[in-house]
Amino acid sequence: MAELFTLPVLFGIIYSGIRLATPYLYASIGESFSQASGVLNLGVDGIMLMGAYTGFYVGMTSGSLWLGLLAAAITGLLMGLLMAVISVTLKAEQGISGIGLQLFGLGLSTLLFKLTMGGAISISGFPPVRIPLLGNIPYIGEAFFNHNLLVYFAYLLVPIANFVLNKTTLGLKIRAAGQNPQAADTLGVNITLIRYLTVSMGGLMAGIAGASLSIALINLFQENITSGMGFIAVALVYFGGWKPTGVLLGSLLFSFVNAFQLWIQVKGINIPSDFAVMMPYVLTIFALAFAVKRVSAPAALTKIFERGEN
Amino acid sequence: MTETKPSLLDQIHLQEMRMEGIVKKFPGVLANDHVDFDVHSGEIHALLGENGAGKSTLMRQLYGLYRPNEGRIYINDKEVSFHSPQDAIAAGIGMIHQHFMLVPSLTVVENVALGLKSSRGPLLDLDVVEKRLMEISDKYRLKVDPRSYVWQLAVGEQQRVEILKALYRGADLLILDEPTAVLTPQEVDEFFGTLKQMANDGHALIFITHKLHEVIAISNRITVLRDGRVVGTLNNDGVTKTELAQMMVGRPVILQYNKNPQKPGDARLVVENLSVAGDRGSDAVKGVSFELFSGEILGLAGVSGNGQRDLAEALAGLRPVREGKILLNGKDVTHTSPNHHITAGQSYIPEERMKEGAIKDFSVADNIILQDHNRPPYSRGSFLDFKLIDERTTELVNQYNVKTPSNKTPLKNLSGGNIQKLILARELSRKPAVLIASQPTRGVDVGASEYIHQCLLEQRDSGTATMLISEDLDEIRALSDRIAVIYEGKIVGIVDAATTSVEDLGLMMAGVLPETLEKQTVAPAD
Amino acid sequence: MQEKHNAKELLNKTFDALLPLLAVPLALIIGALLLLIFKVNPLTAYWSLLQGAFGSVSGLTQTIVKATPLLLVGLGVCIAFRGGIINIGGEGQLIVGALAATAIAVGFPNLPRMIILPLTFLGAILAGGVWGGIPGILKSRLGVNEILSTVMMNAIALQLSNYLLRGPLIDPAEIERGTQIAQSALLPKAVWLTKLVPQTLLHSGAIIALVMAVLVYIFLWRTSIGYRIRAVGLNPDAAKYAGIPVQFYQALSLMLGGAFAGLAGAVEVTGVSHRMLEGLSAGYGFSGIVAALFGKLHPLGSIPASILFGGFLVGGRSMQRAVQVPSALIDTILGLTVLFVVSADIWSSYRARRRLSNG
Amino acid sequence: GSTPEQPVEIEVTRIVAGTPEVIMITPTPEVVEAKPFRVAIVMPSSITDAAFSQSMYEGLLAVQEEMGGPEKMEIAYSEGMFNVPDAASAVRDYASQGFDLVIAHGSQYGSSLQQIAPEFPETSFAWGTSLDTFQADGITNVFAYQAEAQEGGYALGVLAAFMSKSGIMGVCGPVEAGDAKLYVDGFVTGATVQNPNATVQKTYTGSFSDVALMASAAETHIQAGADMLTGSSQSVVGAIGIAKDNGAYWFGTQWDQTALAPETVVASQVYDWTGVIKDMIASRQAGVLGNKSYTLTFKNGGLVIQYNPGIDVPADAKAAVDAAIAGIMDGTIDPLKGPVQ
Ligand SMILES: Nc1ncnc2c1ncn2[C@@H]1O[C@H](COP(=O)(O)OP(=O)(O)OP(=O)(O)O)[C@@H](O)[C@H]1O
Ligand SMILES: Nc1ncnc2c1ncn2[C@@H]1O[C@H](COP(=O)(O)OP(=O)(O)OP(=O)(O)O)[C@@H](O)[C@H]1O
Ligand SMILES: [Mg+2]
Ligand SMILES: [Mg+2]
Repeated sequence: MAELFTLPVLFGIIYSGIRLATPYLYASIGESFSQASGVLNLGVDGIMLMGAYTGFYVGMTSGSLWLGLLAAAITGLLMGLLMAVISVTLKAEQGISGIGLQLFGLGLSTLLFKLTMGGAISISGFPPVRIPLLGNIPYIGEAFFNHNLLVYFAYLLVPIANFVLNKTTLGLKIRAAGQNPQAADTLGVNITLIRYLTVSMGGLMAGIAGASLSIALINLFQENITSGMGFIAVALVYFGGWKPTGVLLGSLLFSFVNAFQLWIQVKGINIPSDFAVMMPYVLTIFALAFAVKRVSAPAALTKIFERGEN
Repeated sequence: MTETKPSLLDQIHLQEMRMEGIVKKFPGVLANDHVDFDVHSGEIHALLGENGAGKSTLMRQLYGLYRPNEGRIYINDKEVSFHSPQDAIAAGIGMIHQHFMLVPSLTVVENVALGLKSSRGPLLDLDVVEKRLMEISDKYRLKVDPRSYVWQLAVGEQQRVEILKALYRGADLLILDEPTAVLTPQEVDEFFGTLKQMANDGHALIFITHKLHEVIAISNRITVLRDGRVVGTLNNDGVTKTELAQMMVGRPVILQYNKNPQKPGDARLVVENLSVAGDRGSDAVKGVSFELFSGEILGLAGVSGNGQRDLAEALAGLRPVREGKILLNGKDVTHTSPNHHITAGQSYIPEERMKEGAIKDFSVADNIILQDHNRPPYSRGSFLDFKLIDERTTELVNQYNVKTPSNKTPLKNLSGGNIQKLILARELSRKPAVLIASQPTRGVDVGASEYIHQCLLEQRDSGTATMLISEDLDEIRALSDRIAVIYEGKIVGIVDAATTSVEDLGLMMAGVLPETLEKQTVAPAD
Repeated sequence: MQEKHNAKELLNKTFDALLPLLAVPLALIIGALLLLIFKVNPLTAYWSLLQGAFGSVSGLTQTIVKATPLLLVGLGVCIAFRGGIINIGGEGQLIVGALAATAIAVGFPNLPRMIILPLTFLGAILAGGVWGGIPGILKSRLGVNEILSTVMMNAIALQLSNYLLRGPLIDPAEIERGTQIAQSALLPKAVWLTKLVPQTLLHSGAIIALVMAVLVYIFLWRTSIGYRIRAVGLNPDAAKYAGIPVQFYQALSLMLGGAFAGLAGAVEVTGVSHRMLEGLSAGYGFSGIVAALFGKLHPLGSIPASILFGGFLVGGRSMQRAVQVPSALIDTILGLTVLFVVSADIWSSYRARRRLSNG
Repeated sequence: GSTPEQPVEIEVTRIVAGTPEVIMITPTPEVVEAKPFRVAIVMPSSITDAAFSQSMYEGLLAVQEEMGGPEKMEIAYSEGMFNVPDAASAVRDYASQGFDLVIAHGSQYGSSLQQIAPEFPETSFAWGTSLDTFQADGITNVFAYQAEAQEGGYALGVLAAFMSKSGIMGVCGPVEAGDAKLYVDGFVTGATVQNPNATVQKTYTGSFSDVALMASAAETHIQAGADMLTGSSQSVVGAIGIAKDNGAYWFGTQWDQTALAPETVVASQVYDWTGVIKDMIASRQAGVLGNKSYTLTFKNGGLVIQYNPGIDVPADAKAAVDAAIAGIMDGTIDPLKGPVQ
């Protein structure tokens, strides 16, 4: 056990945890906007897969990772828009639309993968960028300041999202749309527009989350590359209490524990690997139950908005 | 689009609004049947009608919340068509809704700022909004704490926020759907001052209320709706309450009650030194003690937000008691669940009954058995007896004159007043030993109010111990045997209803102790 | 007159219920374009889908076999949703149910059927109930949102299953042979569910599921407990006011949801695979939600919805075999179908509203 | 893949006989009838998984080409059959459609096959990885096959230890069972025999498909000092990407993974099922419907170490590997225990 409490291990966990949290951050922050406005999008996983595929394929064929990222973002946006049409305009039950979207994204990304690539190929993704000076601090530099751009962006997103949600008129409209859309509607807030905006932006971020896997972290595409990460991302939104900082906390906790359990295995500590793999899931529940201040969900979450009904 | 007007004295653009031949259908209901209605700048036009007559529906069409099935709306003689409130707001229309349109998780300022154009472009300018809000709030004496969350506010305070929201936006035409239902008489007086000032400034006002004296006090013209049709529009010169009531209901309405002499019995509810934490953390009820006897109505008077709601909720077992004791029918129910209170013979008509007192997606019949679904005779061996439930529902619906297409209709399709009546029917028919009735006639039309009052008196005569919580002093005085006045969570005093003047009650509601009032007006508290 | 009116209403209601199904062809048309990309004649493909799902005794029985766990999970979803709880933990609850059934059945190989069979099922129901009950209690006691906890509990159940199937529950024969396949021993014949049609997979689990659907219907709409669950789901404030212990019923509805998924697990091991295997849950936890929601969260509505969905799964597989397209194409079409069907819902509610306001 | 041109030696293990016998088979089975030989395969992951499923599917394709294309041999496949009952119904379906040979390509399918095979006595079935043809139940139409994954594991372990500068190697496994476990155990043995001071770290992700976690596992290994990585299952693609980014080397198994990362994959143990497939076809045509089991080994050419031509492997390292392979072939090395004293 003692071999786990060394500086290299500690900073190793931090380094891996920071990377591992990246896709969750993109997806969960996007999803928290969508949920804050009242739409539960369970299809994040499917959107991530489509983002991962298009990001990779466009990045690979064009030779430009930025173009790949753009393609992933657009794909995500379109998938988000599809979710918005279905759940906002066509007023479909949100839970089931999300599951449909997930199936669709899983199927289509695999299909396109087989059609265009046949099998997995790896590319060189976004390279690590060492931040001057800070990056040279022993241990700390490696763990915190030697990541690729998409990782930095993910963390930059937290204060930005926080700002948008709390300091802008748009943020106020979003929160109102999720809490009492009828009231916001009577003040001239266009609920439909707001929800379209958040759900498609959520989609866009999920698309980027997928791309962060395929062109920045793992640098290849394989069918079902997310393996259910999108569902965890949705869960982390609940952990974070619909606040970007909360989501950050949840993503980091989940990822750090995941990194930690891998070290337990690497160091040959004698517990069944299955229990090690279980750890992040168990601890996330525990943390929410006993350590984190819980917030109740937006009152109108999953509810269909009908004008005038209250 | 929703530009803030710098002052109420700004130029008025909307000179006249006219609705012609408005028809609105809902499933099974013709809510508006070829309604003509108009209002012009500088006028207060009252809209009157029984519950479910179609007033709110008509106004919602004017505000772009519903589209009419037929008919036209003209503004300054130009036909308009509103697809959303945004369009209506743009045309200079504002509306204070009958159901609060507030976001509970946001602060008062945030609620006001919502949907407004900010002076800082995309960024919020809450400090600017707050400053201006405080100006308006001072000017019209509508006191609120701008930084509190709306969920922390009492109903009356929430209503003030609604009014402030509309004033802030300075609409040319302001629709007020029962704005006074939750205001105290003093607040109403001040509020009327505001309305008159607005009318003088050239605003057009549409005013909906069930209180006939208010209609007579404030309006220039009165339109009466019945069953979706206009019964008539008259000028407010010399009309009497009785005439109006008759127009609305289609029959004469008694506006006075004959109260039988009281036959007090045993103490049904004993409250000792009760303290209850409020939503804001500190104690909302502070060491309250009183007794409630069989066969009496004890009125609880007070300005909204002085702990009435917290006290009522604690008595019903819905809010944890911090200190003290509640004895119900001799049983200590202090720290027990609502079910214990119900089983011990208590009925509770909550203030926010639309939210708490009924399940809108359940049918009328399902709502009748809300507390008693697991007790005989409605359920036997945990199976529900539908035939009996249906019979019982029909009986109550007829007895209390609830307008509903059928017993199976979802409650949400009934008009608010009818929902109220149904809840009252349920609570009263449970033959409670103790009844806590919070604002039982708020939002109810005169006919129904009259009926509800009679029911309360009948219950009293048959021995029920009733606590009547109301901000309507007339109602309190008309029905109560004794009146307790609550101020800042404490009972200022308990006085005799018959011998205490409105003025003294008003003073007590402001925290003046009965001992310091002039001797001859104070009745001995028992 | 009244009767005629009722008949018309029934006709209308049936039409409304079937209206979303008109969306299926639309989804299939888009699927057809995908098929054309793979140079496959869509008509051949869809014919094999239909044929595979409903066109033969073996297809039809397989469809019902698939529909069985979907319906059982879906019933649990119905109860939980009615109680205001979104249960996406069906996958994990089904797995622990199957594990418990396996452990009990393998643990007592010599007990008579009359004893061991109910015991096996009871164990599975209890295990599933616990797996649903934990998030339930976490929600009611500690306010932990059920979406988070059920997603996490799915992953935990999966790892638990991995552990048990490689360790305590592994088939001793696997160790002996050294093959170490992660599967349990074959269950004693005493717990095998009866085959309904010889030479097919159809087993009596289908009857259990049907009976359960009726029981859940009665439970939710005819009993006071069902009333309470629905009241809590629709308006917790009013339920609390009515003296209903809201938190208890929230936890209960999630626990019952879990119990049904656990039962589905038991039915899978005793009716289909006769042993616990990796991958047994096969996504039923999620497809069950789809089935329940297709069925309008109504236990009886879930019956045709499960059969439809089960048919899609079975037919999709046989279409894949018949025209040799990647299985992902089937997932795509299935996803599209779900999306189209939910989107079409608006038309039936629109029709209903129009009818009401005209009549 | 590698399709040996010479006759392939296939080790056929008859459970009854107890001792393996070696038979010679001709490369191309004679196809007498005009109608094609029909093979169906049901597999847990996909035909492009760069691992177990792909190895068998490509083997089929190679044999098909050798036999003269789709007119001579028809191949049907069902992929993504992680759920065993689904796989069982696919197997049943193929059998009832009259396929000659139905391959259930996953050890988890065994018990289903045991039930299905007797129902279709005219059809040949095959499954793996296992050696059990259910002969004990009187079943005669089932072939079984397995790969001695530990052999290649040992050889690659030797190579990795030879090339490692840090002496630390990382293994990324899905779950601790079956084929994956055998491979890992062989790798550990080979590495520690080559370098007694070597450390081999192991991680398991608990999933065959969790690519991202597999990537993190690889990352952790590298942080812990590993410069040589290996692993098995379709999810290792994630680990390969990480190895590439960090300049570590990768050793593949089940399928030639060079194409995934040409500058990273040093060598792969490739399962070459063509010999097995051809013998099953030939046996069937000779009237033997099953009851034979096959093992892929170095000796019979079923296992091949495929080097990445793009990476310079020192000659002495290659020599060490060759020595290890030779030792395994002549029995002087037990891939799970090391050199036999
Ligand atoms: N959204 C709706 N759906 C169905 N029916 C409705 C709806 N809104 C109102 N109604 C019905 O239309 C009729 C008129 O309702 P409306 O709310 O306009 O009455 P009102 O005059 O405002 O009554 P109150 O005095 O109770 O507020 C009622 O019978 C009501 O049941
Ligand atoms: N939250 C509340 N607390 C106290 N009283 C309320 C509340 N909501 C509504 N009421 C009162 O109940 C009365 C009846 O409701 P109302 O007439 O609004 O229903 P309605 O207008 O028919 O409904 P709808 O607006 O759906 O047509 C209202 O006058 C209002 O004063
Ligand atoms: Mg109204
Ligand atoms: Mg109304």
